Amino acid sequence: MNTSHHYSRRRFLVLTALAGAVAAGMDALRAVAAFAADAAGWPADAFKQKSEADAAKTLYGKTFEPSDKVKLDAPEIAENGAVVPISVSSTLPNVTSISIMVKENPYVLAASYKIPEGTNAAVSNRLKMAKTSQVVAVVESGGKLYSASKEVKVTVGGCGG
Amino acid sequence: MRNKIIAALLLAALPVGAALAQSPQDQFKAAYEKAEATNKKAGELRNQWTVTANALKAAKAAADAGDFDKALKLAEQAEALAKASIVQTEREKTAWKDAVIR
Amino acid sequence: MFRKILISVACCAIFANGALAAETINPEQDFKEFRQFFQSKFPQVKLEDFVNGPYSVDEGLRKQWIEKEEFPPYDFALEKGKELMAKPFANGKTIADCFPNKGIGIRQDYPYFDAKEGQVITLELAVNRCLEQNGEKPFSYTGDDMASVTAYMAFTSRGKPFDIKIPNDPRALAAYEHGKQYFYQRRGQLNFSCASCHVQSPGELIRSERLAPALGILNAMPIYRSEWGGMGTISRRFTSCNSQVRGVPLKPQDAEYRDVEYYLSYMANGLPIVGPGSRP
Amino acid sequence: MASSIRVRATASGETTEVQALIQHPMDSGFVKNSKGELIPPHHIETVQFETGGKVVFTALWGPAVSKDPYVKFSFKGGKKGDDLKISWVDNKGASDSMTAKIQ
Repeated sequence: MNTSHHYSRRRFLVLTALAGAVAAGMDALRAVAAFAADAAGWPADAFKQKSEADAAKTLYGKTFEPSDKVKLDAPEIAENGAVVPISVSSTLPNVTSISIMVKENPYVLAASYKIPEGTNAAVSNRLKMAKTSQVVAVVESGGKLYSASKEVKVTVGGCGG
Repeated sequence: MRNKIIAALLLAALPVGAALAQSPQDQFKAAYEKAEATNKKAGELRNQWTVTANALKAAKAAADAGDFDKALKLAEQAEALAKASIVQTEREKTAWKDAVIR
Repeated sequence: MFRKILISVACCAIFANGALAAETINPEQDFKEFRQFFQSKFPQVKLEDFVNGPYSVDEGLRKQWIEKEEFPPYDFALEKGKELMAKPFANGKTIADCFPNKGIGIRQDYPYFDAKEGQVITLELAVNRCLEQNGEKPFSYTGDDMASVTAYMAFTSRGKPFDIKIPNDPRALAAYEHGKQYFYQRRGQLNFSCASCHVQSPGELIRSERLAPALGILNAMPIYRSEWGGMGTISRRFTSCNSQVRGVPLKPQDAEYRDVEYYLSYMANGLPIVGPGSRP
Repeated sequence: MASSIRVRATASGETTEVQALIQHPMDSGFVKNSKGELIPPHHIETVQFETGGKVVFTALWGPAVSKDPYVKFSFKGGKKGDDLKISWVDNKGASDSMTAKIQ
């Protein structure tokens, strides 16, 4: 329903960004194009996947393996599925991205964060969980994917009635 | 002996006969009005139950759909609920004291 | 024990019910017993921690709460409340003008018994009276504006202990007693009283929710509830509690609700205001 | 109108810690309204944090991020008084941005 609207808006953004960049020279082109890619770069397909493996493949083009260097902090029992505090951090080097997936949600990918150089590999956020589920944190480090998971019990669901 | 049996049969048939005299629609209407009045009384006592109103609404919907058997049952249910809420109110006029922390 | 003997003596000596009723309206005695009850039920909980409701009795919940408090979801309500309090009415006055100290740091004094009117005045009632007296439209008692204004008032009163006074006025005592009665009376199809959940079963789970102890339960109001996905006033809390036990709620700020607030707030005297709070 | 964004950015030593809270319904598309109709999805898709002309953090959010979303991260560098710009775009094309000072 709103897709056409937001896509056209995105295209407009990209176009203006490019137009501005051409005027401002090559350095600016790279910077502004990157910005435009970010704003338009919401990975719609990844957010539609129903399994962690598919979401990782769509988002990163590869698979992940468990690592004790990925730390996932989530409650044993969520006080309410509508607001589940979840933190992910990692001691792995060169972390470029952190994603959080909730296995039992209608779409597994909940959030993904881009970690540029100089930003620490740690993020906290609050997510919705439809029911008790495995939560999987995926960290991209040195071009490879590592994961940690934990079960969070949800007694009051976050999807309402 | 035989007379007695006949009398018993007659007696047993009586309520059925009385019910037959009333159309299902009238029966529903009477039950619904009774339920509404009882729930109103519960309201005056400031202790209505949400389920009573729900049952009344469902009864009306069933009647509107022409299902008077169902409507009657629901109206009777509503009255029972309204009555129970009144009983609760009366009981709690004093029963609450037993629950107080001491 | 001593008190039971007193009552039985009273029963035997005086037959009139009125005398017995007069004997039982004893807020100070209630206060002591109420506090003692919760402290012996939860010996591990510090007295001033009861105001944190379910978080005072559940370690797992507490951790999530501390995490939420890092940037609490009621933050937007505080900002909005502050704005609403300073926003001029058509006549140039503001909500702040209606209150002592411009409404800052006064939460702990509400509700109070108004001797002139002979009734309990809550903070929510006072806010709407202020609006109406100045020709403004009152807020919905269960809506966001009321929650925001009372949230800001509570926030500026944090740490101040509840200071609810019951004057030696038979009408004030009657209001207190009505509130207590309402609190303990079972209602709704589920046949629950406020006390069934918050006195008999705090710390236990009902419909998967950890119940808050009645002691200090209003100190954190208004609250952002995850279940509501938004803010709720005391009015919202009372009416929704009634609906949850399948009872038809009274009108918000009905005299009986104000009496309940009077009773519960008095029970929390001395415990700090911590509102606005966040709850599951 | 008050901003939809609340930010706390604190520099201590080498790192700056950033916490942000954004007012947004984050409708998942799976919840029904009181009439029993599905509320269409309405959620933030991207949030970007920039300081010193550099993007320091980008959030890509789906409908499973909680209402009035919260995020916390930290980065090396940044000092008291620096500007931190936060901007978000949602799936309906709405957006907001604000600039906060690092404390």
